[in-house]
Parts: sequence; structure tokens; C-alpha cells
Amino acid sequence: MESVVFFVAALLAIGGALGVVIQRNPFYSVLSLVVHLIALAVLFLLLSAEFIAAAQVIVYAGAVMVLYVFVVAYVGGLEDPLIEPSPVLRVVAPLFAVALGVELSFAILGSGLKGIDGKGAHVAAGFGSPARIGELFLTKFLISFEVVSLLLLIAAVAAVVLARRSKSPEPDRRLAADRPS
Amino acid sequence: MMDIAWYLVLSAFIFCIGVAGVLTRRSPLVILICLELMLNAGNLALVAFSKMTGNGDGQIFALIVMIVAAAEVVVGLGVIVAMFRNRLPMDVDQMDELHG
Amino acid sequence: MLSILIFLPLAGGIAAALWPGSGEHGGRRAGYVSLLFAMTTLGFAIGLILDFDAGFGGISNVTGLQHVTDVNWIPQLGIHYKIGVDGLSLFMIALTTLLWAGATAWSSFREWPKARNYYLMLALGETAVLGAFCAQDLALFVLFFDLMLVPFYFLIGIWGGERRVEATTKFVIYTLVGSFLMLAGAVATGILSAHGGHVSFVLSDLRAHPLSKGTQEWIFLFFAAAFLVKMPAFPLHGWLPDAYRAAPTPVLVVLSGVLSKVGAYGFLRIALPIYPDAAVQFQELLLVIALVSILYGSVMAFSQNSATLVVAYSSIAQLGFITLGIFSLRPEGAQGAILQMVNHGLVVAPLFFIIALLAARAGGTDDLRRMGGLAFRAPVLAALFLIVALATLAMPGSANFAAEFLILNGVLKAKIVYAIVAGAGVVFAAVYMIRLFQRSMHNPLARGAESRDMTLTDGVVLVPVVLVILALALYPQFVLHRSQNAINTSLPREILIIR
Amino acid sequence: MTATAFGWLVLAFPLAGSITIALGFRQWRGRTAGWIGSGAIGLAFASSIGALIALQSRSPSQRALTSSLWNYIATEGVNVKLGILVDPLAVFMCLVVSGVSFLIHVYSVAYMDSDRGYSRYFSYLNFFVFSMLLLVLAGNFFLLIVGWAFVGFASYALISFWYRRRTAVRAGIKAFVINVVGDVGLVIAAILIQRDTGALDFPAVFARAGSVWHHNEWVIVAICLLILVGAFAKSAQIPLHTWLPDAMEGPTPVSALIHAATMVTAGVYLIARTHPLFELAPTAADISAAIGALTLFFAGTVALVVTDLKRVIAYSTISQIGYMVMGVSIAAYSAGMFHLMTHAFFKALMFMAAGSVIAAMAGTQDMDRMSGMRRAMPFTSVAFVAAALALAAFPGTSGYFSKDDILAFAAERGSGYWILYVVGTVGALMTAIYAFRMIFRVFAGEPNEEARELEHGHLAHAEPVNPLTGEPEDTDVGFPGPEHHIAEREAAMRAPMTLLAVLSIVAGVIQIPHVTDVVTDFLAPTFADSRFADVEPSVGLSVLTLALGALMSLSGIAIAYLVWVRRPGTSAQLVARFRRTHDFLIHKWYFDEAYDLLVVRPMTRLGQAASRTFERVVIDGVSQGAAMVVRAGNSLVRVAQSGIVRYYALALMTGVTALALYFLIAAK
Repeated sequence: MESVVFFVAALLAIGGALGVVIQRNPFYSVLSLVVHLIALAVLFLLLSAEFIAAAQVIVYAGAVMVLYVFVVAYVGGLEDPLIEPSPVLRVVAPLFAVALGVELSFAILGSGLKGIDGKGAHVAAGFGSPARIGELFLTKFLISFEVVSLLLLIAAVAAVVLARRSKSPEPDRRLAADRPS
Repeated sequence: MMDIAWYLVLSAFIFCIGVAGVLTRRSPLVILICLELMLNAGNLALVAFSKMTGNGDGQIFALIVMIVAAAEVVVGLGVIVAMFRNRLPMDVDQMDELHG
Repeated sequence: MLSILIFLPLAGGIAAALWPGSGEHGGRRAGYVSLLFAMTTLGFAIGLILDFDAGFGGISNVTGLQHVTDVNWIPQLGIHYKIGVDGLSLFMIALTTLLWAGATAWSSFREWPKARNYYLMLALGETAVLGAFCAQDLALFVLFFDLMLVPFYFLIGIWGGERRVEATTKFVIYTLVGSFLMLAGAVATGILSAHGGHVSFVLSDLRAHPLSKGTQEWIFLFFAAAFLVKMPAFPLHGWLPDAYRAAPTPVLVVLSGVLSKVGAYGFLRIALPIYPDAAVQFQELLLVIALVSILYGSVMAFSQNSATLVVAYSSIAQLGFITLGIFSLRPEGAQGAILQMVNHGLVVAPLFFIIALLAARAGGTDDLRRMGGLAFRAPVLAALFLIVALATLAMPGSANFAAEFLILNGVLKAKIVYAIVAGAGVVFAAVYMIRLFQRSMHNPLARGAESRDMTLTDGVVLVPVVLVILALALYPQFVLHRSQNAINTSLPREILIIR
Repeated sequence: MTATAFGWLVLAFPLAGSITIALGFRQWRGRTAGWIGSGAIGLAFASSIGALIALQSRSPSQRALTSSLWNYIATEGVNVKLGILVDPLAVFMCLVVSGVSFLIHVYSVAYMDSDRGYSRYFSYLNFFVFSMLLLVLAGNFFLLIVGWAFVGFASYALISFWYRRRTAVRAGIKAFVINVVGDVGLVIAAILIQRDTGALDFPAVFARAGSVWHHNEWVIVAICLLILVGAFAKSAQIPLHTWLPDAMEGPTPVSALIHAATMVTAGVYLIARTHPLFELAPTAADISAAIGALTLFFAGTVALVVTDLKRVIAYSTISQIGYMVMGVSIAAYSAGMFHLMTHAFFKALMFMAAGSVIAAMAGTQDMDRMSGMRRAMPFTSVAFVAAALALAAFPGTSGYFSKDDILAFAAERGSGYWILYVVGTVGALMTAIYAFRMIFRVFAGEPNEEARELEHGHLAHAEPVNPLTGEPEDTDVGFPGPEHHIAEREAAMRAPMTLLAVLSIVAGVIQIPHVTDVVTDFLAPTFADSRFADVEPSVGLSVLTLALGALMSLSGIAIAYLVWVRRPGTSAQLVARFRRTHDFLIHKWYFDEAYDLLVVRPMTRLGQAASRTFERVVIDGVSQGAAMVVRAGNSLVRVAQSGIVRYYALALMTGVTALALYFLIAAK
């Protein structure tokens, strides 16, 4: 049963990802991403990370994607020619992507890590629950937690500043007081 | 139940798709979305490892990545809106101020 | 206690940067805030001097360190946050705070673009320098030493004059190379002196476990390179002319008045105590470098037309004297060097201020050919300039002379030939300083130049420094008495007995 | 009060005067500053007399007193106190210095009256007196050097007092630099002394000298030669004399005080003060005596041809100091000091009189333009004649006894010292000739235009032009001032001149050989330790020397009379006949040219060459080399810097992929 769920979710995830890249219309790209994200949330559930799955759906597929949709709507459906004008990129980029994928797969499968061939450690019932995550955040990772909240604050301010209708920048005056030339 | 390795390979694939997207698309918006893909691939790997080791550190890490991604999206979209406001072309290739 | 001293300026800088108010007005206010903190720091330093226990003839407590703070900062690496003052650093701290107060005051009476950042950088510089002077841990010293580069990079690069970018680039390249060498040397010292045991960078620990002679030698050369660049000494002075010309006056004052001393101080604090064998080994080399610096700096100072460069090259010569005193490896030479460090800082600061004033009177150029006859309506300025110029050329009766007397004393006892050649440097100093004074103050009034006296605000900056010069001229023993104990403990006894 | 307390007072008054005048320079109106300065020096003179009385009340062996204020430098191996030494030699110098200074101050009060830098002048002048007194009262080598350098600075400041004259500025820098050369010599000597004896105080050094150094050992000879460098620089002896003639750029009272009466004799004082060292190093003493003789001859010859009035007197000063240096070097200490004193009197007087003449000529110093001032300036001419008589050692005047005292001593030393005797005698003849050459050319003959005007009560008033460069003078800063002051019209100038004229004539009576010998007896305690303390010229030698001196003096005056009064064309004929010699003399033996060629120009060239080549090629090369590497790398990178972000991303991916590949392969 689990493996069925996994394969369906995995296929959806890859499909969604491919959709993001291939769709010419950004709007469709965004929609593909939503599919992809929900598929990933399912995979998270399989990995007993309930809270992350929930966060993935709510934060990502919910809030962030809405943001994307709004921006796409605001900026307009700018169709992007799929035909890459730069021949180098057109040929080399997918090549590298594939090469990297192959390499990574080799690396993963050929690595000496014992754990990856198993189903993972047997975890207690509460593993990945909001309570557990919250406890970790407020004890072991308190500093990271604080730093990240600061980052969010800064990002929020930055977004406001960026999106504000900007005045003309002040001219850069450089005078060296009474320095002789 | 699937082996952890499957998750990891899946994560690698998604990551590569994201890379390909970043490299081939020219719309800043889509590039941003592709970056999301790559970050999510990383998240998947992190959660998989968390499951493998059996402690919650990987999940915390994944959460933080999500927050960072959110921050990045906010700023990135802000930049895009600003570009649009200033009537700049929605094409990263034409934004070459870094040209030395 | 000392930590407050070190970080007070930075606090002031941050306060100045965040102080409310906008535009020119805000910049002014930031300046006054910064000045207030700089003055407080100066007050702290004066308190430090008054509080200092000089001891008697080297029989006070063993290390001579006072106001020690020792926190095991990064235990994994053996790095301590250990700071303290002794006779070596006491007057360096005083000099730093005094000149920084002067430079801040000078700045706060003038308009600066991006004033908040300017004061922040200036204050950061003071913190870094004070940290370097107080540090009693090699890693901490290196940290502060390198931290100095940051504010000065911006200070010259942003608020500099013409050709500031080139100047900054040169400055950074030279100093960075030195810093990297020093970093490598410091790490090697810490690790090698542990002999496989627990690593510690605390200076007293490093002294207790000396390195083998061969190791000392290359590490010593690394450190010497860093210090000589900072001073700068003869072959490593390439950054000096450009940086001095580009730096804004207050920055120039602290750059030449204080930063150059960090190098010399480093020799006394780090190089001699920790690498005594190497110091003896390379004594001759350093003496030659010092001597060539003296002669070369003098000859160059003599032939420059830019007043700034005259003083810049004279600094090379003066720092040469200091090096000479240090590497006489005799207590009187080293004491002379300490006194001369203080003196040089004290004279070079007003000199650069005065040159700025002169340039303002000569139509904005520091070209000596376009100055002349400026003394006429500026008797006070001329008198101050004269006092400072005479002190610079080590007029007997000034503390500078007392210092040179001690330095020559030490050198003559160590290597007689060097002392006699250095005597020529004294004559050259008279030539270029009197030339500087006469070309600007005397002679017929130059075209386009205007003779007017300095303002009250200039006086507020200049007069206290000149008063300190005069006070030290009357009683140099004030410094010598307090530094004697430190010299005796800092200079390894074994070096002194070899001679 | 003790003698040392008076010693400190001697120092305190001029210093206080200088500071008071300097700080209140905006307040002083009219001649206030001048009177403050004069008063300060007068008090210093009174204190000197106090010191003299206090000292004479002690027994002769107890007449060297020390006193110190605080530790100046005290550290490992060095101990310098701020201390003075009051002994007969110091008091003698104090009396001469403060006394003559006082008179010249009073003279200056009137002479400098219309100068714009009046307060500055008196501040400097008081500072000079302070420095000079510090020099003579110093109790150790360090303080001596301090005073030594201070007087050098004061001299510099006063030479370039009219600082907008290029010539004055140049003369000032020259004087200063040569004096610093001397300072450095002295400093190194002091350090060597400190190294060997471990002391710098005079009494301690002299007490240990005999046990530390062997007789005529090279170290002590070197020390003495270094001391001589200092002494010669200050006393304008060959080869460091070139600054003194140029120093005449300063105001005339300055020339009188610093460059005739006091400072330039400091070298003589120094040799006398350090006589225990020189007696340990006879070689150095002999060199010194020989140079003194050479200098007196050289300066005498030049004084015969120079036409600038003040420069003639300047060369005369060099020549007379040559006598003194010779004297103290051959151990004729009291004779040398006595000559120092009488010279101070008559040379100061001569400069004062010359100043009056120059004022009457509206600043012109050239003797070619002077003539027949006798009737226009009766007082000045009398004073000048009195000074010239003493200078020419006219029998009975002060200079007669003092100079012949030195020569007699040289004769008494015998053997090689006879050469000095001969040179000194020839020098005496030349002295008489040039002294009266001035008299005859300036005061005798037909009155010139200025003199005639002055006879009618009009003081000449000319547009001031620098005679050396032809530049118009900047009268803003004083020179030569809108008005001039001559002795005939100023009581403040006449009074000191009268006093000095009397002293010039009669002061010799205190030291008539074998009759009075006051100076010798007074100074005896200081020189009691000398090996030559008992050497005294025999009566026969003294009489012989006095007779020969009188002959030389009278014949010199006669020759001058013949050449410049009886047959006025003679000098021109002589010049034409001996053109070569004249050129040589008028160029002052080409000393200045030699220095310029050997020292100044190479230095300048070296500096310029260094900044052109070395600085640019090597130093900048290093950094520019670094910059070039960076720039080359930069241009390479520029190609890659397309600015297209996706290419960067591609490059990044390439790197990552390659790295991953490498790890895969490396992991086999």
C-alpha cells in the first residue's frame, strides 16, 4: 500500500516539476508547482513528518503560491519562448542537468550509507508531530529559531521597501571637507 | 514501506529538473519557481535523512529551509514587481549590469 | 574596566550612526555624539594613567599587567579574551584616545557626506586600535590588528580625496599581505609552542614555552613583515604616499599618529618577547632597515613639494628611529622608542592639522611652491606650527630629543656605527622640517595665498595637543618612569645579557 | 640666598620675560614690550651679580655648586637631572652675557621702535638670553646641549626675523642647519662620554675622566673632536663658519648680541668648560688651536676686501673668535675668557654704531656708498672709533691686553706654538688695517648725499630694496621699517653705547699681566685642576708681546691711513694688480661654492632622483606589478563576466557536476 502511494506521489512530483519547467505560460508553471508541492507533502507524510507536510500544504501550496498567482496576474502572462536563443544553454543545460542527476543517483546508490537501504529508524508515535518540532525549536535550535524569525522580519521589510513606489535616489555627493587635492 | 534510497533518488531528480529550469528559462518568475523546486528537493532529502537517523534535526532543518525559501520568494517577487514598475524587460538575459 | 575603554568608542559610533536627525543637521549631531564618546574615552585613558602603578625599578609584580580581564573565549582553540595594560601599552592607549578625540573634534566641526557612517567607521577604528594595544593574547591581537584595516579601508576609500581608489587598493594589498603573513605566523606559534599539548595563544603562555630557534626565525620574519608594512619602513612603504595624500585629514592624523605605532608596538609586545632568539639573529637586518628608512625618508622628505608628503616621508624616518631604538635591544633604546612613539604621534597629528589649515589658506593645495608668507596675519598658528616643527626635528629640550638621545644611547652601546649614521638623520630632520616651516610660513606672500589666523575651533583641537607636547618636553620622565618596569619585563633578560 | 638660587633666578627672569611678551603680544603698546624685555634682562644681570657675591663669599675650593630641580631622564644607565652648575666660569659668562644683553636690549628699545614685529623681536631676544644663560649654567652635558640648541634656534629665528626677505630666510636655514650639525656632534660626544663614564654631570665626568681614558686614547680624542664640531659650528670656525656672514641679515642689534658678543663665543666657553677632556686629548686640543689660527687668518684676509659694512664686522668676529679658540685650546683659559669679555664689549659697540650708520643710510650697508659721515654723526663716529681702537688692539685699550695675553701664552708654550704666535701677530696687523679701513671709508672723506642731508637734520628715507636680490622689501613685517633711529637722536641708544665705549677703552686694566690679573684670579678655582694651571707667561715674554702688539696695531692703522686717506686710489690699484687674489678673497675662499657643490646639490639631486626613479620604478613597480597581475586576471575574467546570470548559473553547475564526478571517481 505504501509503495503504491509512494509511486503515485513520486510520479506526480516529477510530473509537476517537469510541468513547471516546460509550461510556457507562467500561470501554468505555478499551477504545476502546486501539484508538485502537494505530492511532496504526501511523501513527507510517508516519512512520518506530519508537521512538515502540513506546513508544506498550508505555507507553500497555500500562501506562497497565492503570492505567485497574484504576481503573475499583476505582471501579466508573459509568454516565454521555450526555444532557447542561446545555443550553448539549449544544448548544455539539459545535458548538465541529466549528468548531474545521474551522478547524484550513482552517488546515492553507491554510497556506503547503511541507513538508506533500510526503512529508516523505528520512530516513536509522536515523531514529527507539531509538539515534537516545537520542543526542538525552543530548546536545541533556539538560536536558529530566533535568527530565522529575524530573517523573516527583514524579508518582510525588504519586500515593502522594494515594492514601494521609489523616489528618485539621492545624488551621491562626495566632498572631502578641507582635504587638499 | 519504501527504502530511504528511493526518496533520495527522487529528490536528486527533482533537483536536476529544477536546475534545468533555472538554466533554460528566461523569465525571472519562472526561474524563481525553479529555485523553489530545487529547495523542495533538498527538503525532501532532509526529511528522508531525518527518518533514517530517527531524530528530528533534519525536519527542523527542512522547516528552516522552508522559511528561508519563503523569505526568498517575498524578496524575489518584490524585485520582480519593482522591475515591472520600472518597465524593465522581464528577461534575465537583458539585465546584465554585472557585465565587467 | 578595560573592555569598557575598548568598546566605548564603538558604542559611541553606533550611537552616532543611529542618532535621530536628518541631513546636514543630523550629521553634525552625530559628530557631537561621537565626540562626546571620544572625550569620555580620553577621560578613561587619563584615569588609567593616574591609576597606573609604576612600580620601582622592575621589582613590582612580575608581569606588570594591570586591569587584567581574562576570559576563556574560544576554549577549543585556546584563545582567550585577555586584555591588560602595562607600561608598554599605557601611553599608546593615551595617545590613541587623545588623537582620536582630536580627530573626532576636528571632524565634528566640519561637514561630512554620509556623516553617520563616517563616525561609525572612525569609532570602529579606535576600538580596533585600542583592542590591539590592550590585547594580551596573540590571536586577539591579530584579530584587532586586522580589524583596523576595515574602517580605514572605508575611511580612505569613501571619504578620501583624489585618487582614493588607487590609494585604497595599494593600502589594502600591502597591509593584507602583511596581515596574512602575521596570521600564519600566529597560528604556527600557537600550535608549535603547545608541543602537542593544549594550545594557548595567551602571550604569557607563549613566552613560557619558547619555540626552537629555527622556527622562531621564520615566524619572526613573518611578523616583522607585517609590522614593517604597518609602520611603514623603507622597502615596504609603497602604500604610504598615495594613502597619505588621499586620506581625509582626521583619518590621516590617526593613520600616521596611531596606526603606524601599532607596528612598532607589535615588535615590543610580540616579536621581541616571543621570538627572542630570532630578534637577536636578525638584529643587524632590522637595524639596517631602520637606518635606510631614516636616510631614505629624510632625503625624500627633503625633495618633496607636497607638504603632506614631506611629513609622510618624515614619518618613515621617524619610525626608522623607533625601530632603531627597539632593535638596539637595550632597555634605554627601547624606552627611547616608546617615548618617541608617543612623541611622534603627538607631533604628527598637529602637523597634519596645520597642513590642512595651510592648504585652506593657500587656495586648497598643499603644494609648498604655492605657499609662502602665511605667518604674517597668523601669529598664533605660526607659533604653534613652530613649536610642533621644532619638536618634530627633535630640538634638544623637546621630549623627542630626550627620546632620540635614549635611542642613540642604546644604539651606540650596541653598534656604534649605526648611531653615527643615524646622527646624519637628525641633521636631515632639521633640514626638511625647517624647509617645510619656512616655505609655508616665511618668504614673500605667495600668489593666491591668504594669511589669516586659525579659528577658535581649530585651536580647540590643536592647543591641547601642543600643551601635551610642551608638558612632555618639560618632564619626559613621566613616560619613562611608567614604562621602565614594562620594558624590563618585556625585553627578554637573556637578550640583554648577551650584549 | 645661595649662589644656586641666584643661578635659577638668572634663568627665570629672561624666560618669564619672553613668555610674558609672547603671550601679551596683542596688548603691548608702544615700547612696553621693549622695556619689559630690558627689565627682565636687567634683573637677570642683578641676579648674576648676586651669584657673584654669594660665590666670592665662599672659600676658593668650595666655589662649584650644583642644584637640580627634577629628574629629566632617569632610566637604565642614563640619569639626567635638570641641574645647574654655578662656578666662577659660569658666573663670569653670566655676567658678560646678561650685562651685554641688557645694554643691547636697551639699545633695541629705540632702534627697533618702528618695526612691526616689535613684541616678537623682544620675545625672541629674551628667549635667546634665557637659552644662552641656560647654556652657561648647565650642570650636565644634556642641559648644555639643550641650551646649545635653544640659542641656535633663537639665532635662526632672529636671523630670519624679517621673514619675507628671501635672503633672510635662506640665511636662517643655513645657520640652523649648520648649528644642528654641531648639535649632533655634541650629542654623539655626550653619548660616548655617558657610555664610558656612566655620567653626564660635569663634575662627575671630569672626576672620572682621568681613570676612564688613557692619555690621548683615540676614544677621548674622538670625543673631543666631536665636541669641537659643536663648538666650531656655533663659533663659526672653519669649516663651519659660512653661516655667520649671512646671519647679518638679521636686525643689527641681533648681530651685536648674538653674532658678535655672546652666542658665537659659546664654542670658546665649551672648550673652556670641558678643558679636563681636552687636556687628556692633546691631539684634539692642538687641532683646535690650529684651526683657530687658520680661521683668524682666513677671516682677517676676507675682512680686508668685503665692502658690506656688517659683513666686515662679521668676518672680524670670526677672526677674533679664532683668537679665543686658539687661546682656550692652548690652555690659556683665563686669557681666552678675558678676550671673550673685551670682545663682547667692543664688538657689541661696533655693531651698535654700525647700526646707527646703517639707519642713517636708510638701510644701505654697502661701504662703497658711505663716506664722510663724521660731521653728520659725531657721537656715532666717536663710538665707532672707540670700538675700532679696541679691536685694533691700540695700546692701552681692552683689546690690547686681552689679545696679547693669548699670544704671550702661546709663546710661553714654546716649540710648535710659536707658529700660532706668528699667525696671531700677522692677524693683529690685518685686524688693525680692516678696522680702520671701515673708519676711513665710512667717516672720513667728503660727505655723501645722506650725510649732507643729515647735517641739515633730514634723515635719509629710501625705497627699501634688498641689496642682494633687488627685490622690493615687504615692509609689512618690518624691514627696514618706515622710520629709522640713529644714536644721535635716541638717548636709549646713546646710553648703552657710551657705557660700552668706556668699557672698550678701559676694561683692559683689570688684567694687565703681572699687575692686576683679576680675571685669572677669579677663574682660578675652575681651572685649578688644569695641568697648565701654573703656566704663566714670563714677564719678558709679556712685555715683548705687548710691544710687538703695539707695533702691529700702530702700523696697521698707518697702512689703513695711507691706503684709504692719503692716497685714495691705492686700493683700486691693489685690486687691479692682484686680481686673482682679490677674487679668491671676495669669494671668501670659495667655501660656499664648495658646500653647494659637494653637499647641497648632491642631496637635492639624490632626493629628486630617488623620487623620479626609485620611488616610481621600484616601489610603485612592486605595487603596480601586483596591480598588473590583478588587471590581467581581471581582463580574463571580464570575458566570462557577461552579466547574464544564467551563464553564471551554468558555470556553477558545471563546477558542481565536475566536482561530483571527481568524488565519484575518487571514491572508485
